Amino acid sequence: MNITTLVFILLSVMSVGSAIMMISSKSPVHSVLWLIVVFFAISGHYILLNAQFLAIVNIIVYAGAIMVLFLFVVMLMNLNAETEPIKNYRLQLVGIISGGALLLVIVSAVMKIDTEQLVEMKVGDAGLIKVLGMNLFKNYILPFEISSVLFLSAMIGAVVIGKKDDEVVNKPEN
Amino acid sequence: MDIKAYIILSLVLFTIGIIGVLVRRNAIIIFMCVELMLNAVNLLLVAFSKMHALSSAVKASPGYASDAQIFVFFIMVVAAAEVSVGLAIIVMMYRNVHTVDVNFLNRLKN
Amino acid sequence: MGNYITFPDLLTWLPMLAGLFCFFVVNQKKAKSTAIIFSLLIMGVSIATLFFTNDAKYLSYNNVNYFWLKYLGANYFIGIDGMGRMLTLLTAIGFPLILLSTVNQEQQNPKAFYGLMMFTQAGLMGVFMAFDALTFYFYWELALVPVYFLCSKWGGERRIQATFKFFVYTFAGSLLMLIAIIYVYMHTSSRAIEEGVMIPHSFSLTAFYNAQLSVTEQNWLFVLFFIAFAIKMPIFPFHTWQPDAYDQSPTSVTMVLSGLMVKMGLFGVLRWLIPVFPAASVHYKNIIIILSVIGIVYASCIAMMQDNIKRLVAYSSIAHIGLMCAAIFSMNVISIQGVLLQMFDHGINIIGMWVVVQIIERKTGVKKISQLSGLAASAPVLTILFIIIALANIALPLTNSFTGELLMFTGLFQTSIWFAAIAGIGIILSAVYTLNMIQKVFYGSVNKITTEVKDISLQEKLILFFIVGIIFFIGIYPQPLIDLTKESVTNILFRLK
Amino acid sequence: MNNIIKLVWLIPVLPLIGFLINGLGRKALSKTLSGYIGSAVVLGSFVLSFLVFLQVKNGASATVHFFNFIDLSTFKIAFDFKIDQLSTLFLLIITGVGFLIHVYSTAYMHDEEGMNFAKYFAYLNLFVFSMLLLVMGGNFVIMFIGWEGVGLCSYLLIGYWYRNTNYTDAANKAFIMNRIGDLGFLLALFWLISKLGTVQYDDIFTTASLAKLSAKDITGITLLLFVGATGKSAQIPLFTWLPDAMAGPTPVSALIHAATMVTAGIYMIARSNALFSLAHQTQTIISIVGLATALLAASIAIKQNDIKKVLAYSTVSQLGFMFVALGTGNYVAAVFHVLTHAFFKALMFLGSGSVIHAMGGEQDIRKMGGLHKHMKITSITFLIGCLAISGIPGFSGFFSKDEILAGAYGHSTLLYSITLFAALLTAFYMFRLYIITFTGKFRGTHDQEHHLHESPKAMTIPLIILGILSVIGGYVGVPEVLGGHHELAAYLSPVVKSAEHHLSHNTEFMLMGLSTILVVISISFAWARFRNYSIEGEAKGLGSLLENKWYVDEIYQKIILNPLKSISAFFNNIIESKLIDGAVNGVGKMINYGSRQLRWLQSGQVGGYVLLMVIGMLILFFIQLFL
Amino acid sequence: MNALILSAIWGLVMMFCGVFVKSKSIPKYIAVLGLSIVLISSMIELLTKKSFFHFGYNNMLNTEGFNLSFIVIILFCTLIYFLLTGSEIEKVGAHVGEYFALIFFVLCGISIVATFNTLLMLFIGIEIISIPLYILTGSDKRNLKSNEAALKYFLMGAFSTGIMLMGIAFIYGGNPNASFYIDKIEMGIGHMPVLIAVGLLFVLVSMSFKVSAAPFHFWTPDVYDGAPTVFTSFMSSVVKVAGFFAFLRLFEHAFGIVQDQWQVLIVFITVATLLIGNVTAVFQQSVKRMLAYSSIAQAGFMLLAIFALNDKAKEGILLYAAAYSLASIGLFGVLTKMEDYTIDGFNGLAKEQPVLGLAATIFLLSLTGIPLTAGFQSKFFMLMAAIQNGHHFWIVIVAVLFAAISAYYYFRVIQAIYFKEATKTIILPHSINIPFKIMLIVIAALILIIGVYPELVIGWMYR
Repeated sequence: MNITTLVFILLSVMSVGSAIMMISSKSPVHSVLWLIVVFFAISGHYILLNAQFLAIVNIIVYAGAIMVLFLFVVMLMNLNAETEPIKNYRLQLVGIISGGALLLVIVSAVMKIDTEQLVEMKVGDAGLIKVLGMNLFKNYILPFEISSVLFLSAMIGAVVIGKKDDEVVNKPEN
Repeated sequence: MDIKAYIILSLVLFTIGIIGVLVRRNAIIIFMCVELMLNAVNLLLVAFSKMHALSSAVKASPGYASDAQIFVFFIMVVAAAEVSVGLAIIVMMYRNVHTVDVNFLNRLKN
Repeated sequence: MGNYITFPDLLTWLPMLAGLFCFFVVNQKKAKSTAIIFSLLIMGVSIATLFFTNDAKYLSYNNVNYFWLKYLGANYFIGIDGMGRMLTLLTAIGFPLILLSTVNQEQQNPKAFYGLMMFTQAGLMGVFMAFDALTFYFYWELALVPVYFLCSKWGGERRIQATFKFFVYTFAGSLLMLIAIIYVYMHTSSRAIEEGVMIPHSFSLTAFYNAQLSVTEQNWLFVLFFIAFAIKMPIFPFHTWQPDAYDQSPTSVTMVLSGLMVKMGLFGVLRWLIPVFPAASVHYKNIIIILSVIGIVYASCIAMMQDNIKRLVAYSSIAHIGLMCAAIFSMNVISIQGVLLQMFDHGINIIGMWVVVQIIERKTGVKKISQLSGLAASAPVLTILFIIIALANIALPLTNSFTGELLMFTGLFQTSIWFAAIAGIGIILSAVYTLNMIQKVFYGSVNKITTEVKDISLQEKLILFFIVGIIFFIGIYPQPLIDLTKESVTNILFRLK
Repeated sequence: MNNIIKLVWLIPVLPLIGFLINGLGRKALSKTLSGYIGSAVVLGSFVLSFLVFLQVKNGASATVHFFNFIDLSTFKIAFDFKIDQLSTLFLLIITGVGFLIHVYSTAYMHDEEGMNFAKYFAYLNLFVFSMLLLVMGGNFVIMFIGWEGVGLCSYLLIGYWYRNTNYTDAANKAFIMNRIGDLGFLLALFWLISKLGTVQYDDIFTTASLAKLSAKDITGITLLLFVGATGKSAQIPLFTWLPDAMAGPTPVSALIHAATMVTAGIYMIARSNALFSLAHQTQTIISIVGLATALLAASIAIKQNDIKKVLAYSTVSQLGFMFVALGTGNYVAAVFHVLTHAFFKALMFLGSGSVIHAMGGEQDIRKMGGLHKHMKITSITFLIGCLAISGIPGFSGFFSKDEILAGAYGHSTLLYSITLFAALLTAFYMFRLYIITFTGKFRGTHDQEHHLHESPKAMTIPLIILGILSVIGGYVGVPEVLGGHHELAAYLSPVVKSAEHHLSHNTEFMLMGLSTILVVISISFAWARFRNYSIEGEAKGLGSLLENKWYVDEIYQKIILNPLKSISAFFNNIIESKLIDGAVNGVGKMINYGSRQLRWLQSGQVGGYVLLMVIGMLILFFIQLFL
Repeated sequence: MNALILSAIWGLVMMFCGVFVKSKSIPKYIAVLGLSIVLISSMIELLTKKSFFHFGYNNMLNTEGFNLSFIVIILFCTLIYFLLTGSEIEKVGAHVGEYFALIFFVLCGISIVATFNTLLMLFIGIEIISIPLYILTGSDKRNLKSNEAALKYFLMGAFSTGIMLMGIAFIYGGNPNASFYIDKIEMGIGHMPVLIAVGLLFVLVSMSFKVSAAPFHFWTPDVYDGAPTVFTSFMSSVVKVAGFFAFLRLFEHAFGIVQDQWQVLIVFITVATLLIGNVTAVFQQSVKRMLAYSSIAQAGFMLLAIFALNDKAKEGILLYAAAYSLASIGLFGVLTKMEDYTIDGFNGLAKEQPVLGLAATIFLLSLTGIPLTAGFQSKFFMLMAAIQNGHHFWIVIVAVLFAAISAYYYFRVIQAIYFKEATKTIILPHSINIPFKIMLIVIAALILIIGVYPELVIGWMYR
């Protein structure tokens, strides 16, 4: 077992473990924190795969921006373990079983591949910022520009939905 | 590394996300689970891109191998946009009913 | 094709125009007379077509054919051959009769009523003239939808459910037919429509005749087509929509349904089903004849049990249609000729029956046989005319149905003596229920309900005399009708070889 | 010749015209006028028929073609008249007897109000028209047109007094029973068409085309034709309508239910003799059925008390005799008996009509008696009828009946003896009727007695004429053994080929003698039994069985009508509403039910939705990856 | 290209309009103007095959006639939608300009998914469609139903996005060309590679979700019911059809050659969709909810196009786009005028408002698929496509039998409109303005015209 494999296993255990913790912890704040751990682990994977740019972006965007936003909302709403709605046990079990079954089905199908395809670890220029930048601004200029529309609409959404203008009326049933 | 390891890893993460969606009732947590699913995808995409980087056909032009990573980049972009809208919706709901339980609002059924 | 207006054009567009006229142009009071005038005009046109029967010479007057959906190879193709000529004539005669006989009934919102009636006529005309499967299907449904509205709006108290059953039933059937049409279409051969432009498939009748279908394909396509037609006719056991619909519809619509619309099913079998699937027709013929024959006896038995005069006529109609269906599937010259004759005759007779039923219902306000008695004393003319029509309905010699039934039975006999014999029980049973009904309604002494009844008015007399006149004319001299349709029979049977 | 033949279309058309005038103008016409018109047209037909008869009696015959009724290039039905000896003979009977009865009716129906009176004559004329079509038709289809036509007229006339439900019941029964027979006829017709492709007599009754038929075909066709005949001619099992048909006015009974319509079956079989002669099994069946009918009806007639019912059963019985003759191949005898029977039975019916007229509508013989004093002409003519039907030598019935008996003897002794027995019964019940009605004391009310009178001339003259005919009618067929030439046989020979019976003259004499003696004994017995008739109590045993007509109607009710009704009820209540409609509505209900159940999937909870989605995914993955 | 860029630009214009224009009714006219421009420019592009904008987009979009004609149809239907119910949008809330802007962004997204050539563009397009829709669904902030619908829609939509991305990842992984271009996916010989198969399944599931095919349809009734009616109209018509177009485009170009390997899945989904949509719709009492279920049922029919994947299917989807959108828009337009959304609420409508009654009837007839309406033609082409495909013939029979069932619930409304008497407790719309009526008549006329002459629609794709 070389060091790469060891790191891989370590990161994997970390990400899976904290993911499980994320969905199982009672307090939403803990969940957010565990999720941040997952993201860090995944960033670790990226580094292992020599995708430096993504590793950084992942931490900045996800762990930094998005999760902070989450945390912020959770705090704002003052959610904690006591206010957390709990599903009944049986439904949880059904959920876990069906999710597990899905995993089982897909994994057992994927495992049928005979050929062993390797992943380039630690080396390679595909994930380097230069290559990515060239590619992004040469070939992917259109989606890059178009995603501005996405942000525009998200912005409008925040305005339309977030702006408080009327009090709630419980409209009669139609 | 064998690609299968990455596939399994991201599938496991993905499934944990799905299970999370299934077992939790807190809208924020569910949303976080979705984010987890997206991250699993990201990881898989990067792994695949590095796998393809090894194949002879792709080696000639490194741009191809980085396509997947650009895709991941776009996923993050979209996720960011989605989060802003999603949290706005959740906040709106919280403002109206003071809970984030997805089962609380249950007027629309049958 | 020239640029002049042809007969098929007139026969479809005139009623459509009349419908639009009734809907949008005239006022409520004039709608009725507009519809009647138009229907008489159409009758005139239809009679005129009888003088242009030489297709070689008058082909261009009798056909309309132009591209409709070019990419599909669907043409708007309507034309009149012998069979179509006869049935359009029946439709054209039927409608003025129906409208005139119900002229005294006040409809609410007559504009819509007569507009829809005229649309129905257009649909019927189109069905009888279509030479292109898609055109056929279009008109087939066009005839259905107005009837749905007519029944649901102006019918009896349970009209909505009854009509709805009728609608869904027929609609499902015709969708199945649509599938079969498409399937056959996919197996037609390509043809060139103009220089260098090939159309992969075609909906035209001839293309359908030449479609490349294996025997198994034919067999199940046949079933799909047949269900649509069987529901429309209707034959046992697809008939349950019918008594309800006849009972609940306004009488004039019932007349259209029973006198003209059921002919669509029979016509479909003759024009589309048998010629397109000759092998399957032979394959299924016995099953269908058995069904029909069972239906004859079955419907007759039920007719005997009916106390509602409208339901009685409805079930008697099922029995008659069963016989026609059985005769069609005997598939010989005599039987099919008989069916063609009978299609016309049955149309006239059943309209006559309804005219009388409608008069009785209007004059007495009841339709229960058990509540009526002794009408012969208070309305002798009505009685006599009705007896003639009823006897024509049970095929007494020298009335129109006799020749038709004689030929049908002759043809049926050639398939098997047993079919003819069991179907023949229907002849006896038809006498039983018809005579019972006559006895109970017209004979006996008058009761409270019937004592005030006045005999029919001059106008009603004229209508009924006209019907009786047709009954006797065709009964004594059916040859003109036979000559008209002879060629169609030959064409149908030619496909079977 | 040709001139007359060209005019034959007038023979049926004249009554048709009469029908139309009377029918359409029934409001405008006075009673006298419509009576005159009705009778005159029939007279006209009679005259024409007679002229035709003069032509054809020398052996000429013709088929007159008018137009093609149905013409499919492969198959034709022509509208033809066949003018030959057989049809002409029937023409004479129909128009002749028919005319007399029309005349009689003018008086008999005088009490009817104007419109109904005209209606009556219209129907009567229509009947004559139909009957003429029946006998003149040049093919089976035209015959069938007449065949159903007479059934219709019979229906209309039986139900003439439509207010009475019993009468209209009888009318329905008559029509329906006839229709059952008609179905047999039709099936035979179809069989012929499918085998020979034609319905024309001239084409069918040739050796060449008959040879095309297999033995099975012939048996089948003849049997079915015979079924048709049993309907029209009231044989077992379709005879019960005839007695009920007496609900109609009496002249109608005379014309339709005695003289003409009911003989249509005999006419048809005689017409098809070429076919029937080839079918020996059928012939046996015919004679057995005929014989059984003759016996059964005769036995019932013994205990009937309604004057017309007795005559009706006697008619059935006499028709049975005719079928025995047909069954033994003795077609001429059958036709001969039709002729004589037409005379004497019409006579007796009209006589009974006269009696009823006098009694003010009373038909029960128990309430009559001693009428001879009051109405001599009626009584005497009725007696002539009785003598004729009983087969007293010298009267017409003797010759015809004797011929039938001789034929039966030639066939088998057993057949002969039973037939003879039936003949004896005939004599017995006829004289019972006569004696109870016309002799003894009057048993009715005083009022009735006061009104008793002889009928008007219009009624008695036909009686007298028919009486004369009942006597002399038989002389057209005096057998050789009595020194005659049997002119009828000779006359019919071009059409009808009877089986030859080679009975020696001695045997024939012996048979005649035997039957005569027995008949006389039988009559005497009746005289002894009913001379001092008084109303009897309830009959018991066989008597009650006979009085109730062997319970045939009740049996039919039990074994045919009731099951039919139950089946219909079953169809209507169970199969139609529960099964078929139930299935159709069931589909609707099922969808509705499914709709209500499926709604629960839509729980409104995101977790539930996602769970279902995941399960859906699971299924899809499983299908795709492992199946 | 024209549509994509111009609608994005006009979305921006509308956004500013929302900021600077205070009047509530003006944005509608600006939107109609803008949409007309977009429509005309797209038509010009379709006819001349030249775009106004030239820059290298690396072949990520495919502006062939078929795709453009679809865009034109969509834009046209949206224009009709604006004209008919533009004034209803004003009533939803305060942010009129923003609503229009969001709709323009959706159109931008639709023009992406109609022309995408790479999975990336598909993904981005779908997101550009979805995100504004989440917002529009929740735009009636005061209404808890709207809140609930938005939340459900958002959570499930995000979930399905995740699934779709997983699918894309697998497809990428299984593709030796290492490309996201849909026509550069290698299927190998014989069975397709397992990775691609798994990816295909994920993508199939998420596309089924987008087009609300069973068993991934659960969001549809709730969201359509909860969203403001005027936006439901847009979502259930134009957007839904666009989803199908993307579905068809993806599966035709990416997986068309191995259709025999996944067709049975489509059969499964189609039958389930038809069953659930039609059967559940039967029991609905609210017309709005019934229409939601009926949209699932119609989706079942549209799935036949994916099932068939041939020329007729393409023609059919165009026809369906036009026919279904027009009828839905019209019907929802009528619905916005109703006080009471239950079926009984329609009682006696024909007497009170004959034009509304007649138009609604025509729309319902079209949805049922009665001949001479556009709805028939679209169903007809779908059936034709499915039969031409030649496999699993029985699915066609199932489809038409369910179509017959659909008559049941559509006709219940017709029955209410025409054959039932209005009860006093139900308030029928009183004053309907003339332009609205005219628009209804125009839509009805269009439906009839397309019903008689469908080449009006499908003729575009052969230009």
